Amino acid sequence: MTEWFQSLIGHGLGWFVATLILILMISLPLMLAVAMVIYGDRKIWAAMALRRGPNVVGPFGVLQSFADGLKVFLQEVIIPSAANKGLFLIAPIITFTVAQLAWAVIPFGKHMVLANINVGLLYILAISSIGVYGIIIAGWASNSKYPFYSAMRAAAQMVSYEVSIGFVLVTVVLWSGTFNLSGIVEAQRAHVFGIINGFGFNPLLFPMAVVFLISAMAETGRAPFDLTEAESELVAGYQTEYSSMVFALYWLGEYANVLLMCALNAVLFWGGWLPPIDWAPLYHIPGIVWLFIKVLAFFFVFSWVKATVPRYRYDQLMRLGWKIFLPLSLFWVFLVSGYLMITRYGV
Amino acid sequence: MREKPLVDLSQYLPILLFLGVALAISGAFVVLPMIVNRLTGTAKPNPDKLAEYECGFPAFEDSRAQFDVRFYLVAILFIVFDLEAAFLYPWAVSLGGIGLTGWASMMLFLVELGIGFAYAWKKGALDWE
Amino acid sequence: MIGIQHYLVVSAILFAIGVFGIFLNRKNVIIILMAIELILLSVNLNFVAFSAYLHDLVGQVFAMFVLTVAAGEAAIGLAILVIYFRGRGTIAVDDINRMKG
Amino acid sequence: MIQLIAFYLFAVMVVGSAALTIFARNPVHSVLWLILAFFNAAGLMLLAGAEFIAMLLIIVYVGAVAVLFLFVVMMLDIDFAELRSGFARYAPLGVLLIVVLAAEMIFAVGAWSAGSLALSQRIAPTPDEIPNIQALGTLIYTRYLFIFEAAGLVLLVAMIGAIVLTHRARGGVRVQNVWQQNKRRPQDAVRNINQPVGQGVEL
Repeated sequence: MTEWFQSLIGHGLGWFVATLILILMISLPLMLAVAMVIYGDRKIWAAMALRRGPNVVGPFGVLQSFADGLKVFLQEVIIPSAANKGLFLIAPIITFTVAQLAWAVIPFGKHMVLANINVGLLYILAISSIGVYGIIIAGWASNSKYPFYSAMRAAAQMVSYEVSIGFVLVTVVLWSGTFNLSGIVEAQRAHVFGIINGFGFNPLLFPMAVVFLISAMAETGRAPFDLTEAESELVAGYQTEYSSMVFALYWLGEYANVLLMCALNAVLFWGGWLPPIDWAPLYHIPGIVWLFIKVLAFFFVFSWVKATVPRYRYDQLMRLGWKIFLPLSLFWVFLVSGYLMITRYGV
Repeated sequence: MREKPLVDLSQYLPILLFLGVALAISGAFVVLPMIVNRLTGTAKPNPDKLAEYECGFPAFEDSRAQFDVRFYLVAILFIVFDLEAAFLYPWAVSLGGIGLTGWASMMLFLVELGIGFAYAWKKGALDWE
Repeated sequence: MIGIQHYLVVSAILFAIGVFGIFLNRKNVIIILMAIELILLSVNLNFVAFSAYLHDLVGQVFAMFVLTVAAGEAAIGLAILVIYFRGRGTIAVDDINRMKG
Repeated sequence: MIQLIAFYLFAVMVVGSAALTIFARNPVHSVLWLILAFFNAAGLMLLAGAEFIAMLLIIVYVGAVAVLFLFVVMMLDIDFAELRSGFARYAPLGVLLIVVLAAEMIFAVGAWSAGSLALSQRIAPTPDEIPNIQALGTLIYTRYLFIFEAAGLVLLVAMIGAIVLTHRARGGVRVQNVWQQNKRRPQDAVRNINQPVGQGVEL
């Protein structure tokens, strides 16, 4: 596509237009996907509680999210008089920008990646570490008690689980030998018994896949780790003072992050755009379809957990992060690297 | 600085562009409703609406005057372990080239940090109630 | 084309701002710590610029170590600040010379 | 061309936000400007080709150190207006010092241009074919092994120091012992008795 545009309107401009279209091809479908996924979440949740869920707007209520979006869009933006106005509005912008930006390095298929950088995984870590600020700034700029407590809790929670996520990523990188996400996916081809694609099927890495999945839930603040918006204690968390579309941005950002974490689970442990089995006919189905199936499967797991598992207490949350996942993943780094030293590098 | 750049910077350019687009989209989501508010006349602020959330009465105390040192300790421990992970990243990709020495040196590093972790655990710095 | 001079000028300005910040906010330890971070940042920038200019990786290796030390310094500095504040209820540096014994 | 624009963008932003860091009235704004400065400095480093250091700068500084700063600034209830009282008094001295410093640095740059810094003095030439991060790895864990272990010790000291300084054991705290809870079985806690009619329960 880039070449076609370049032949049409010159080298630089052609590249610019083509890249812009690619970016919009990620960004806009992402928002659409988030809208649908919110609807899906509510439907799954309702089904597990033997309810109907949204079923009025459109067939089976599929347009519910759009109706909600239109509603919040027309609502009044309330900026509390005690708030720091500038920061109050910047915070949701940060959250949503960051939620989109991380998708730049996710490979949707072979060569289907916007920015094929060497340190893709580190880029995602860096971007997600900026995400904390959207929450801290929101809590502080609201200048209200509950958002502030909630933001501090959220920041401590995200930070705690980022530690174990970092170590889990090291075990993946040890095996793949690269930080490039496409490279990581390629390294999973025929990984187990020369036929199954995906690190997650490797018994040595499977525990880390589980740790990563649970940490991802904690990192995105999903149930059972949604202490930041534990209604009984903190009203609506750091979003308490927000209203209208500005509030909805946090929703969009949260679900975009959930989708990102699902995609990362798929890419890092379950073969990304590769089919589960390294068998030629399966490659006729485009890679992006495989990736979407995996992402949706993980999203179902997220919803399922949200519907069934009771909320953690804060001390339990911290204990899980610091006293179980951290030592476990650290020990696993030792284990995996030792195994590779013996088998692959022949010491 | 030199003819051939060290990394393929052209791969980073889309990210810069994406940053601009994402900022524009999120900014639009914040600014547009405010404009729409003005136009449709839904913006009717009044002092009670603009007050910060509290259970029906004015807030008693300054909302930012609470300090729990454990949050601070968590942040410090996070810095340390983040840096530890930062040292693990280049090690993980170069494990093939650095041999047993490199592996053993990292294990020593992990033991050093493990001592600190054990100390934190023993002191109860990781405990919450 | 960007040369090494460009980077040196930027990091020199950054360094100067950092030092100026220490002088300007002599009472406020938090800003002083931030100014120190700025100074270390300018050092890192220099390391990286020379590393790129000389096509030599050592600069980046040391930038990494500087990063480590800077993080440790911030952690301990803020720890001292916190306990000092708990004891006195202020963080004015002028009084810190009373912190004897 | 694009590189040049990007460089000037990042350079102006880094200098501007650094200046705002030290001039901002509200220390929370200071920290946020500092974060912006780090972010743009990472961009500069990326332009110089140090992609790993650039990412590390964001992960460590923006993701960890600045969070710590924000925690401290937000949670300590400090009277910042009082702390700014010496602002004007120290400014002249500061300006003087900066002028001297800047002059020195300009002289230094001049002297360096005249001197020689030969490419032959390189210690570890950057390899062309392997990625930046891998090349760094092979260097750190072999040649700079001792500094690496020393960095580990620095981190250890930072961790222990922070705990010693700030941690206070609280009295009267009841911590959940999950292991003990999970170990507990029904037969340890529950006793089935066949209660005869007309007698009280003996515990």
